[in-house]
Amino acid sequence: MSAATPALVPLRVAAGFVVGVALLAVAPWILDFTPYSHNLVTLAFLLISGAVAWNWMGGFLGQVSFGHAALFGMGGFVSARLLLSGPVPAPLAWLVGGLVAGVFSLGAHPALRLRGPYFSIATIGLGESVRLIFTYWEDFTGGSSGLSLPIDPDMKHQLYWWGLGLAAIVVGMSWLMRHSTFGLQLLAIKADVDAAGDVGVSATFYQDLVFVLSGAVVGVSGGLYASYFSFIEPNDMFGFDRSIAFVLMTVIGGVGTILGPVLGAIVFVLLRQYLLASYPDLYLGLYGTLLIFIILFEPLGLAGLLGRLARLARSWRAPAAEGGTP
Amino acid sequence: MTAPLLSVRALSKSFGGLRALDAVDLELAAGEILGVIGPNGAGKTTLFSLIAGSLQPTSGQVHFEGRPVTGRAAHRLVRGGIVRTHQIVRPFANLTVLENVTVAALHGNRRADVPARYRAPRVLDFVGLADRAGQFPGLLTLAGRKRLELARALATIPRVLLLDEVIAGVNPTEAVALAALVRRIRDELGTSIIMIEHVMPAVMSLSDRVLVLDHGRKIAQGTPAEVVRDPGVIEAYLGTSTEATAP
Amino acid sequence: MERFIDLSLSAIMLAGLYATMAYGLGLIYGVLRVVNLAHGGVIMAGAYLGWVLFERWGIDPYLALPLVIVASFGLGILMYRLLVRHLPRGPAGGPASLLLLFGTWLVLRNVAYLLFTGNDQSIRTSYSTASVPFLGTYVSVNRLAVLGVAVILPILLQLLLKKTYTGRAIRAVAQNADSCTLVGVDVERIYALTFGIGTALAGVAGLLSATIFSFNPGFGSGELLKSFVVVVLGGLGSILGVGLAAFILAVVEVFAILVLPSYLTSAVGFVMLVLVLVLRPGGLFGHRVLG
Amino acid sequence: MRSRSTPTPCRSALLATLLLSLVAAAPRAAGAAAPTKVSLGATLPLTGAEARIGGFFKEGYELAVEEANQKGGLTVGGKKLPVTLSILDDTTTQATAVSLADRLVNSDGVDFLLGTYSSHLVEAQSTIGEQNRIPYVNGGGGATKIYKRGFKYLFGTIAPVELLGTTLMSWIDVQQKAGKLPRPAKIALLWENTAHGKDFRKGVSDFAAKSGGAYQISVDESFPLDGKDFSALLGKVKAANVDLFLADAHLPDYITMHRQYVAAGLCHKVVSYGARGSEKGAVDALGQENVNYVVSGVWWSAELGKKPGLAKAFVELFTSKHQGRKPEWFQALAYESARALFTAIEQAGSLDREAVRAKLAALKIPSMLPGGTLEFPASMGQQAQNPFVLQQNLPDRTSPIIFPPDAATGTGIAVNPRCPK
Amino acid sequence: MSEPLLQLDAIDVSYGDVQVLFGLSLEVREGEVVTLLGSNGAGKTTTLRAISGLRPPRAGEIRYRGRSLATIPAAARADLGISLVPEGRELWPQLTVRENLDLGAYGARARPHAARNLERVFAMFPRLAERSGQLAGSLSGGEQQMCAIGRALMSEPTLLMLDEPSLGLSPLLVDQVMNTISELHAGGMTILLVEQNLRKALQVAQRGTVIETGRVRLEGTSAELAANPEIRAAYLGI
Repeated sequence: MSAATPALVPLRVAAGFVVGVALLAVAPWILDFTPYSHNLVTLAFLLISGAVAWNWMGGFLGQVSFGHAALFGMGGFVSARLLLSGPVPAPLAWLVGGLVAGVFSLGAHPALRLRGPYFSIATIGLGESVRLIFTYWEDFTGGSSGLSLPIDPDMKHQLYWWGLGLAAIVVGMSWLMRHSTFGLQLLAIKADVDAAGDVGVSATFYQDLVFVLSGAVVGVSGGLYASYFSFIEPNDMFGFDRSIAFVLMTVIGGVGTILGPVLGAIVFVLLRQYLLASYPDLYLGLYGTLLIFIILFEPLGLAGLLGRLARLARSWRAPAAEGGTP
Repeated sequence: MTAPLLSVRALSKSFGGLRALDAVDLELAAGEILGVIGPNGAGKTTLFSLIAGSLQPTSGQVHFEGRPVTGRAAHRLVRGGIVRTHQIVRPFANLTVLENVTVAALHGNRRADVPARYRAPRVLDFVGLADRAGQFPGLLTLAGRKRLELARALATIPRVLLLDEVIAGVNPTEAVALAALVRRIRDELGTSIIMIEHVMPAVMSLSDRVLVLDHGRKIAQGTPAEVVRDPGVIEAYLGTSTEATAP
Repeated sequence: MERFIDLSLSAIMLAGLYATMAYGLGLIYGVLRVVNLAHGGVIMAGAYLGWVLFERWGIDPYLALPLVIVASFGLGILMYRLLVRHLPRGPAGGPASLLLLFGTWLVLRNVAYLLFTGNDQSIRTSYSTASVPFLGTYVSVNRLAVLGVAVILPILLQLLLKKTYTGRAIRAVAQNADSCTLVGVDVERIYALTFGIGTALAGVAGLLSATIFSFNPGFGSGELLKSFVVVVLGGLGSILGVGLAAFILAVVEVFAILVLPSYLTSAVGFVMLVLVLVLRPGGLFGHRVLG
Repeated sequence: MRSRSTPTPCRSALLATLLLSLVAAAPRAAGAAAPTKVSLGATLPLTGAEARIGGFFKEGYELAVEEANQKGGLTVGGKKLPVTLSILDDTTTQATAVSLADRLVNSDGVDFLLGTYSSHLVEAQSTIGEQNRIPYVNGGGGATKIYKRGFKYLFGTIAPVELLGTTLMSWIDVQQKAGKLPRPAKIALLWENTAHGKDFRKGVSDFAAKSGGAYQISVDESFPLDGKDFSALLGKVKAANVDLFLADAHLPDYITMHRQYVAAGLCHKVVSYGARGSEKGAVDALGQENVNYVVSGVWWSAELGKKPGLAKAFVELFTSKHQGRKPEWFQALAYESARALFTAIEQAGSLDREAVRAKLAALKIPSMLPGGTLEFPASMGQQAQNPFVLQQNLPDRTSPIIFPPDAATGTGIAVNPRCPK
Repeated sequence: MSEPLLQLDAIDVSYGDVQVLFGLSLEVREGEVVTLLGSNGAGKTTTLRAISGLRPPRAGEIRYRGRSLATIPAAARADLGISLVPEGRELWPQLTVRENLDLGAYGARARPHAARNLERVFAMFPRLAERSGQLAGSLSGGEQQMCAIGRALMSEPTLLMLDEPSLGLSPLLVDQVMNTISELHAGGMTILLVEQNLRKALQVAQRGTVIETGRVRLEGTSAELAANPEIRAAYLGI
């Protein structure tokens, strides 16, 4: 991120972003959330952070990871251990969890030279070995019986704003990444590693950097998640299903877009909850069908769909309506 | 001539048993255009890949500004000032034209500290793509994409530019324009150029010297006029005429 | 010594099981370059089909093999024609194909829940627990039969691939599809056929698994993960490599119990997967495309 | 500058707000108007790994509710109120179990929660009860760890798995003292790596440690859930040449492992798979001859219904509803959990959560569970401590209770007669 | 004069948005050897791919024995007797030589005659017979070229198209390949040859067409073309 350039963040965007976050921050009072809605939205925030961070790797860099649960679990267990060890402020514990997960993710460095499905398969292997080892590692993770944190209803309530804050920071980072020269280089690596090298982009450096960033954010969200549920267990935290969830959220929302993972995570939480409660017999199938349709008909996911609708609406409106987007 | 900017000594590369490049020497002076020609499969692109660091040589050395750079990684060579283009243009399809150039402008010659965002539009202007800045490369014509490839290379502020068939494949009008652009790069930016080219009129008119490869070996070197008179070259290009091959 | 014989026999039996699970995944990857994430779902479907045939009509699972092969072959053709064919080819299609087939798996699982509920089922034949004495120990008859199938399948497959025009066309398509078109091979048809055969192999694996394990609609993820390991070790797309890799994985897992707690022996496979990918991306036996 | 229409965060935030406000539109929990019914909620693993048992628990819960409603409902403050129960599928995943319980409490407005099945789900889900101060009665979370967190709203009708290990060892001890088993006896202890398995292991190994050398644990290994191959592990058992084979596994692993056990020609003087052994599914999958003499320890058995009493009534009620199928401990614990909650509600005379919680904490009612009384002792974290009963499968297809003596309906056979010599 | 065997009528061919052929027309009559000349990127390979169906034209028509090929998929064209030896041979490297050849006879028309044709190919290239069990990928460049030609011959072609068969071969082998082409021609086969070795090509062909950036620049008999200084200019840039 070398260049200080004119108006990296246009005022309109910044203002809109701040207003949006502020609206969400006061939403629980304005909309009179039930505790259930409050909790569900909190969960959505946590997953938004994870999905957006996954997207930095999978979407911006093109390294599709099927092993992010390892980082999520790492963050969760490190912060849970810290919280259990004594009077550590929760935010500090989450942060440390994130840092450890970030460093931990460098363990996948050797896999970075693999491309396409090979990388994905390697991450599956990494994720599964981490799961088995941590489930066995009783002293750290409590083994298969997991770790319980003290129940603190206030904490769960406050997590709404912590989660919102994290999501806001992460989405903001995503925007900055995508619109800065940093993001350009990531996309260049995604498009063609060799050609990127030919113009001087050092792929491994950026891949490692994004891996660490992504791992750290996913780790922090794992820490928040641990506080949210008050009970975590390695088979669940490190599980393959969780790794797949990161991929699903992003793909449903739109890989490589800024808005996509956000929408994907919201849909993932809400739609799943809705289907589970309303169509318990069919939810798997409906979910699978949705996935199939998105892959076949809208590769950019919901974000792509919205973009299409927006273009359609714009073409209907008078052409004078709006200039180019910033 | 003073000490060469780039010198290549006995550079060889084997793939399995096949000797793709066999002890090739070359020197490039500052501000020179060196044409590299030869039939398909002569080893021209391999030569480029070895100089630009995309491939590791089996033996031989490359010196740049008097220092050895043999086998250095491509992205480090770019920062030193050696950059290549590809025969098959490889724009980053997911980036706009301007973004493609900006990425390249971030790197390259360390001595150039003009901010990338500032430099990229100027480079686009130089290659004549200023009006396409916001488009995706997929919408450009082949000639447009070749210009983009050039712009990307130029954005790194190279001292040595390796051009792999930038002119081939476009229509004659565009070819003339591209050739003119290559000349301007040398004349106005002072960049030294090695170009592989099949479009003979272009090579012959642009090059100060021409190097001819065949089957991985250097078979001739000299001014364009010398080279086209060389019987070995004629044979390599047009085939042997000595005896009939009737059944 | 006796312990060594015990462990070796266990490894061989386990290798047979792993190999049957992995052939289909390997074949489809080798030819279409698609990682069939629905593999686990088809294994589950094969298990249920075998169970229905056995419970309803009393057809012995080994006699049911042809039926299961035909049915899952059909399922594979259907999946190819309806879904896989529309995927973008090449590396860009990677994550898309993974998720598309994962979606298919979810649908298959749902269908199984609707048809069979979540109860655990299993196939018990008269020989389920029978065993024969061998070198001072006992070998399960059923596992021996599975091993037999695991050995016969690649031989049949290899015969198909080597001796018939269609089989050669399958291998040729894997190596260079355009050249196939030039000699008159309908590449799309070959792709569909290959996907069908790969799916049929998964169905067989499911049927055989059903004679060993109890299963429910969620069955198949463990099988899928093991198959991954085997196929990667074997070099993504070599049938004999898959067989050998299954053997190596089984040996490593089984003998790991001498030095590791039992729980961690299956982690060894995944660690091997990562190491092989990083150190020898072509698999243990070099990269070959259905050679 | 950019011609693309990447949605900006400005729009994205607004959109997200919009989407999230849809959630907020969810109906609020009903107010404090006079109650017209008692509404209960539960999630159960109806799909996923524990789907089979989830289905059994559902039968138990539903039977209890039906029975209560047939009597006109629960008498609350002098009025008969009908009972409703909404059961959601938690897909055997923790996050879903938690958020669906949250939904039941905070969106659907249920008055009380019944628990889900399996320790890890209960441990995760019970936090919702605690956070919302709503009584949570479960029969599916047996790990002692769950009850050591000092939760006030959590009640378990399921005795600790540790006790299963202890009970099993007590019977073995009786046999050893009678000279039927060697002293010291060598044990192979295999346990699934879950909270359940760990407790079982603790029960057995604590007993062995206190036995003064009467028992020696020669193999002590865990294995992953849904393991694919146990041959190497069984090989280790074989090499160790043990007398007693004590394992703890869930049903699919029991079937896989025992098939391999039989095929490998193994045989031990005592064979047990913890709670597994007498269920019909296992007998079907393994064959009667192969499960003979397997000793299992369960929280409840239909055998208890052979003597007149509450158990008998329950067995009759259940069999008449389910075409002659006999209940197993799953349905019994589910039923008892619901019944305990009903009793507490009637005793409290209101739907007030605190009042019901207090009544549950003080509850002491006659029960069909072994021991005859159900209570939630505070000293044990409100986990019932009813003893286990041991059953043994016999060649005549019965599985009489062989231990403890006061509940026994048959006598145990200590040295497995199937083994040669 | 009889109807030409192959007729290209003003075809346009594009790769995505890049148009490579612009209204190209060409004729090949039965029993002829025609060579297609031009510098790299002129569109020679694309022309052959259009005829074989791998890259169908966007406009214009290709007729074979007077029938339009527009509706005939690429895979069915081998059965009509159209066969291409692609540039760079494009063998199946991990199939044996024998398997490569056998697959050449995949089409329904050629399959019954596979044994006879195999004998002919082996007679023509004894080297292949020696190496029949070896993987095609392990052959030398010249042997690979023989194998590729052999594979094409296995389909009993009426029209054989060869794309730069001398590419990467030593002069000796180039002569051998050219001899083979002459032999095939003597046996009555119609041949369309793309070759960068201009003199060799004009020696074996009766007629030639020079194309430049997707358009025909020159046409004539081999003798006419060989004498035309314009060709030398086009190739050497003087």
